[in-house]
Amino acid sequence: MTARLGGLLALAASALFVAAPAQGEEGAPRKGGTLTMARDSEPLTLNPIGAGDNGSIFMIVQVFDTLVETADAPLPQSALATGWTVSDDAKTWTFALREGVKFSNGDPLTCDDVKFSIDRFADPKVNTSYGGFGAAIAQTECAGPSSFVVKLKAPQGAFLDYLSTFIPSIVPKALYEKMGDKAFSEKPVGSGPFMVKEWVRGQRLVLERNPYYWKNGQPYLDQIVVNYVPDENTRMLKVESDEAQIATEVPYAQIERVAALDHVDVQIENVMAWDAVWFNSRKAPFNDPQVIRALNYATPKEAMLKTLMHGAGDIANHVIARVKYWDPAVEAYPYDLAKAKEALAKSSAPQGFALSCLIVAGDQFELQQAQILQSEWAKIGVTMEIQAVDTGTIWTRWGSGDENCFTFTGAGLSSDALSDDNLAVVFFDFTGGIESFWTGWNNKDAIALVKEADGTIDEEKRKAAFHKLQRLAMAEYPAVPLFFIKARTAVSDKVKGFKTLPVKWWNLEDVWLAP
Amino acid sequence: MQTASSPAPLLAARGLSVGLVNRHGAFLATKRVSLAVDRGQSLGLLGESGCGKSITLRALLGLVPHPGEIVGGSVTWKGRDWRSLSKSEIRRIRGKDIAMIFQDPASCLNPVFTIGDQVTETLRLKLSLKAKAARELARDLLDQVGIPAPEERLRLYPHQLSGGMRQRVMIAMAIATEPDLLLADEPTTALDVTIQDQILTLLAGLKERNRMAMILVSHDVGVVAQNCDLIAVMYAGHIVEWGPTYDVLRTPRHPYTRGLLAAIPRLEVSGGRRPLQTIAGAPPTPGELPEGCPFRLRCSSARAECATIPVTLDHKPPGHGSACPIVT
Amino acid sequence: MRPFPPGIEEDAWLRLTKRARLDRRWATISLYAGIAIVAFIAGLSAAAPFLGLKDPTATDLMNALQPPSLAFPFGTDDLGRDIFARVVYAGRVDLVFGIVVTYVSLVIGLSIGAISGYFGGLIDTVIMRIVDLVISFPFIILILTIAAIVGPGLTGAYIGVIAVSWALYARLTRGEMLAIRRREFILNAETLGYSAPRVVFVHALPNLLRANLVFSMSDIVLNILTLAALSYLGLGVAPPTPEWGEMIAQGQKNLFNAWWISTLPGLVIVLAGIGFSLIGDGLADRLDESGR
Amino acid sequence: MSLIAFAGRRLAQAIPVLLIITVAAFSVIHLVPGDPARVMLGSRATDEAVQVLREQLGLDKPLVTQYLDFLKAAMRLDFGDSLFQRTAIGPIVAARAVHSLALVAYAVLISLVIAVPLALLSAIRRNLLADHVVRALTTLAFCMPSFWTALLLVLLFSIRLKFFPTSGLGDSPLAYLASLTLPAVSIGLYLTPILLRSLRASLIQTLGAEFVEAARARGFGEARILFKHVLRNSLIAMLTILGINVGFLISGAVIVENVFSIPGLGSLMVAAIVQRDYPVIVALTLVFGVVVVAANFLVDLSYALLDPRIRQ
Repeated sequence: MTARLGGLLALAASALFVAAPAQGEEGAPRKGGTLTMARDSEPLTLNPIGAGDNGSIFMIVQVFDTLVETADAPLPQSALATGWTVSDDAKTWTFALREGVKFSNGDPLTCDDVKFSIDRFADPKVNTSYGGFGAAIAQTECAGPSSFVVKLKAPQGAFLDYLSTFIPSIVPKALYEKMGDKAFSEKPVGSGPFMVKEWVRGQRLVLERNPYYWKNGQPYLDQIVVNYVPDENTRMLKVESDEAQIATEVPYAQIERVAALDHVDVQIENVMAWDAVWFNSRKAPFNDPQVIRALNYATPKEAMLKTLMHGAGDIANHVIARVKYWDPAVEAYPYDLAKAKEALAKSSAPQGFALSCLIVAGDQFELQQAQILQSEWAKIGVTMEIQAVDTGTIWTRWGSGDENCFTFTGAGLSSDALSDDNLAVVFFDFTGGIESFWTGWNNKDAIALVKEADGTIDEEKRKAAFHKLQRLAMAEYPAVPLFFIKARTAVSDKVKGFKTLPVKWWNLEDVWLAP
Repeated sequence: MQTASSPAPLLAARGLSVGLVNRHGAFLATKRVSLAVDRGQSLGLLGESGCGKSITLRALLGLVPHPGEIVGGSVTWKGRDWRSLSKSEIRRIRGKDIAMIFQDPASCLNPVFTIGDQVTETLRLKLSLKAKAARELARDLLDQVGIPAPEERLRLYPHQLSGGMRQRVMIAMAIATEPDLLLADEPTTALDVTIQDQILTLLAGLKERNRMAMILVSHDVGVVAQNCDLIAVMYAGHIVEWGPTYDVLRTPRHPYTRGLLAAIPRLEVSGGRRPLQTIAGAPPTPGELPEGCPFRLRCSSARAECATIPVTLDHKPPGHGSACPIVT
Repeated sequence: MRPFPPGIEEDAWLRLTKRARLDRRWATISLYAGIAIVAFIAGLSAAAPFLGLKDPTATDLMNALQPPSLAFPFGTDDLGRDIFARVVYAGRVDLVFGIVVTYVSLVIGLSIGAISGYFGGLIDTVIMRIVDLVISFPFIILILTIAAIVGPGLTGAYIGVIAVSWALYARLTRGEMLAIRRREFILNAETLGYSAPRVVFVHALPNLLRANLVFSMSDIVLNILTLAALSYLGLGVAPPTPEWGEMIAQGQKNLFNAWWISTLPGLVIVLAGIGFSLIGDGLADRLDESGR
Repeated sequence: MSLIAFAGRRLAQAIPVLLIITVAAFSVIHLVPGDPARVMLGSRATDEAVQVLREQLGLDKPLVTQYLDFLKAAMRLDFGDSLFQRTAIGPIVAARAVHSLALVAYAVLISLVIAVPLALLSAIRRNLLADHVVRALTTLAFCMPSFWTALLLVLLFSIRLKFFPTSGLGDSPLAYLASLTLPAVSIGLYLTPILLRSLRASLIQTLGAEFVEAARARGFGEARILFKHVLRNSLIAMLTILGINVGFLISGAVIVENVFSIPGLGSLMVAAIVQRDYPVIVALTLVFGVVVVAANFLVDLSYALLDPRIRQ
């Protein structure tokens, strides 16, 4: 869903989400031109394996292709693989590779390259950041020049979703082995729509058209200059002054102002990011679902959404992001102090309690949010101390299991895959590695549901399992879900075909510039 | 007080009153001071520190430190009033016709320039000399004032010279332009006794050779006695006694002068440099400029009328004036 | 007033006395204006609980982002808190921080610097290298470390800033000490056989104090600004305690749609800054003259 | 003593200071809880994955070994790889150091151009209206939050007047200079009052010196006295203040760097600290130490040039 904001200023916040066709309304795409973007983050590496930050990921996907790609659809779409078949036991996947695809240096893309890349993806020693994504792969082979076979240890429900992420991007084997990890990370070669022309760390990444790109006539743009502009005010001024045509992460407070500019719109789109407050259920009273419920009822999400986020978000009815199997029918906790007090009275801490909550230092949004919670929760006798610590410390402290409460930058938590599995393992599976996101929530039913969904490729079964999991989490999980975050991007009128995907990145090969 | 026979003395001050500002407000540092010197003549201004003698000297050059100013009387140079001169004329006279040397040669030389730079700067500006000629003259001048190895000294910085040498440099700069008048503010006070003599002898020699007039400010009776034709004794901003050196020293008329002279042997015995007495009370403020004799509070001969008599110099013996009508 | 004595030009004298009065008055005006400004802010802050102000920490989302009005003289922030009340309460944190940090640093730095300058030699070399070290060590690492050890909040800021700013006083004092080391009154005191601590802390102290006191006035401002910078990085006071720097940082994202959130607290810092530097100027004039 | 010997002695004194700084930075940053591997992997990874990464990064070795490895490599000007940027630190820091130094040099230049004439005006018109106006305005500039000043400058000169780009760095020398102008002014506005105050104070002191009176008595013009004799004597105090501030300006430029998207050392330092990028932190500490030592050395050198007494 895309909302264009120009001229809609006078309307209420809900009107921001009036759907409008995102592309095609301006006639046929035009080729040529340079697009300048102002981004909030910069790449640290351009190597698909080893990247873990949005700054890197969103650029990597412009340079590389994957077997299946994520688009504005619930299911991965064919890309380097034109099609695939899966065996009845759901353990053998055979991909038909697209023929005639070349890397941006002109070398042909072969099944060897595919096997090399997928094997790296499957090796937890190599793929440290996202080891879980490829862990199900037992073996790969090239059954022919254009037939690639993957054998799994066990059926994996999210297999295709994981293949559509940036991690199993197809890299040229020979070149990669020649250049080595480090050099390839600096000057990578892929088969994606763009190739790296220049990378000045701390300043900009310049991408130019890959002349060998397989999608017919695409990409439209000759060149993309991606400037790193960390300051949000400056980023907005960049589009305002037309030094850039796209600026990411419009600050909430400026949505109305930027949208009111003549030549700029603010696109507000759903992505798989969310915000919540987490509690440590190993510690009393957070082991008591009544306490969590009380806090949920005592949180004025509606008002927070309006004042802090200027309406650009949705109240969360799930403790993780709104991903593929999200059930809209589950009810979010309403703001109801009476119910909150009632729940607290029934709980193990009827008189209220004190807690201290970790937040990221220097993040004004989180600070404001925490202060609202502080002042609201005080109304039911919960006194909260806010501890702002830097990002370097916050994971270690939260991971130690000694803290009460934790909240992380809203934009910082998002799903990299199109289905719920990854988030479900991290947040609900106590045995999954980090003890349910270090909340210590050890719920047998939840673990069983995660495993059940993961072990099948039957869409209906998966859906049913995740729906159950959502209801269970909303009732029992030690967290106060707050909002589903939306992407807010300032886009110049000249830019056509731009769209933020649910995974938060963009298929820039679809973008063109109007004269 | 100045001799009527010289119609236009080289430099004359008439009724000069200088106002200064300190943290308590404005006050008069000198009060109706009149004095004059002629070509070749030397005048000694004698008095305790703080009596206004140094400020008188500066006022003569128009150098009253801001925010002070001359609030009464006039200074004339060769018959022309300072006030009628333009700024550039004044600048031309300063350093060329009238030169000045100061008490502390260490702080009168700019620490960051070499001796050569500073001497030649004066020469180039005041005598319009080219760099090379200035350099040569500078060397000659240092030689003249008795600085050995002048060529090397020119390359040195002030802090690399001894006090005596620095004062010689100051003198060299002062006499470079063969001024008509040299103002010397305690030129030897900061120096060792042996150096003092050398400097004074040097000054006396130069004075003779160039027929230069000199006003020498000092608190040291001996220094003034040796070097000056005339003496003016200052007390609390007033000149209280004035006359030829010989007369004043032999037959002091004002009680203050008498006290001053009487104190010398005792000072030598005790070895200290303690002033006679301190002056009680604060300096006079505008509305209450004290009338009468300023010395009356410390004067053994003081009488009731001392509080009302104006401070004016008489000329009982011609050419030897005193401001005390009581003691004669 | 009695008539002017003969020989004095009335207008020249009047001009001079006027100038004298003005000169003195500027120093005095500067000092008292500075004291008045600081006292005003400090007084207001001290009396904050009795002024009938709104609760500075109470959020009121219905009244968020109100521009300055009669009800909210400085407007409200995006949590609907009254900025005026916050500014006044913040003074308690900022002024106390500025003053305490400055004078604790002054006492430490003055003692160490005086010792360094008085004894010279190895002690001096060692102390001055430590000072170099402290001055060149990246401040932010220090602050983060301290915050990690003592926990986030004001305590860390106090320790961190003092840990660094004593070094400037030490350097300043050492310079002054070297300058007076050979002066007569010190030599006299030594001749009379006074102990070194007595010479340093009794005889030299007044002279050392002068430069330090004048510098301390601008240092107070600097320390308040440092606290503001720490708040910007999220390492300042623990929320929701209001603090000027935290308010300014908070308003940054609202600069375009609610200028008052950071501008008005910013102006208060400017006002306090002007107040302290006026005191510094007046003090410099006074101490300077009495030393003359 | 010759200037070279003077320089040599200063450098010899600086080396232990620099060594101690790196040791201090290294040990201190390890006191702070936090783990780069965990920061890199964030919420996604299991503790085993974090452990694997720690081994890959060499973080499992004892601290002393890590430090000595760093030191050995640093001797060869090899600072190792950034844990985060996965590339050699040397070139990253060098590229940023160029921008930082250019920025601070430009800012110092701007401050001097503003501060020196204003300080002269202030000193000769001491306690008069001009003096008060100058001091009030600079105090104002000093206390204004820097992002605020910076944004104001951008709004006026970039958006309204379109003189300079809003942010980023230009490629050609002229464009580079243009893009550094507003950031340099932002820093300069902070630095100016500091320099102005110290220069004014020492000018007033020098103006009262006897050699100034002697120069007047010699009939020198006021302009010559002021610019030749007084200014040179007074610059020393200001240079000291400048020397103390240079290191602080470079690391403290982080807010201005952020607003203007300038990749300088300040923002790298903050990022490295937040990410616990230990090798970068230690390398930067060393660089800052060198910059501070070098700045103070330059100050001492200019003392020696300005004031012959120091050379003794």
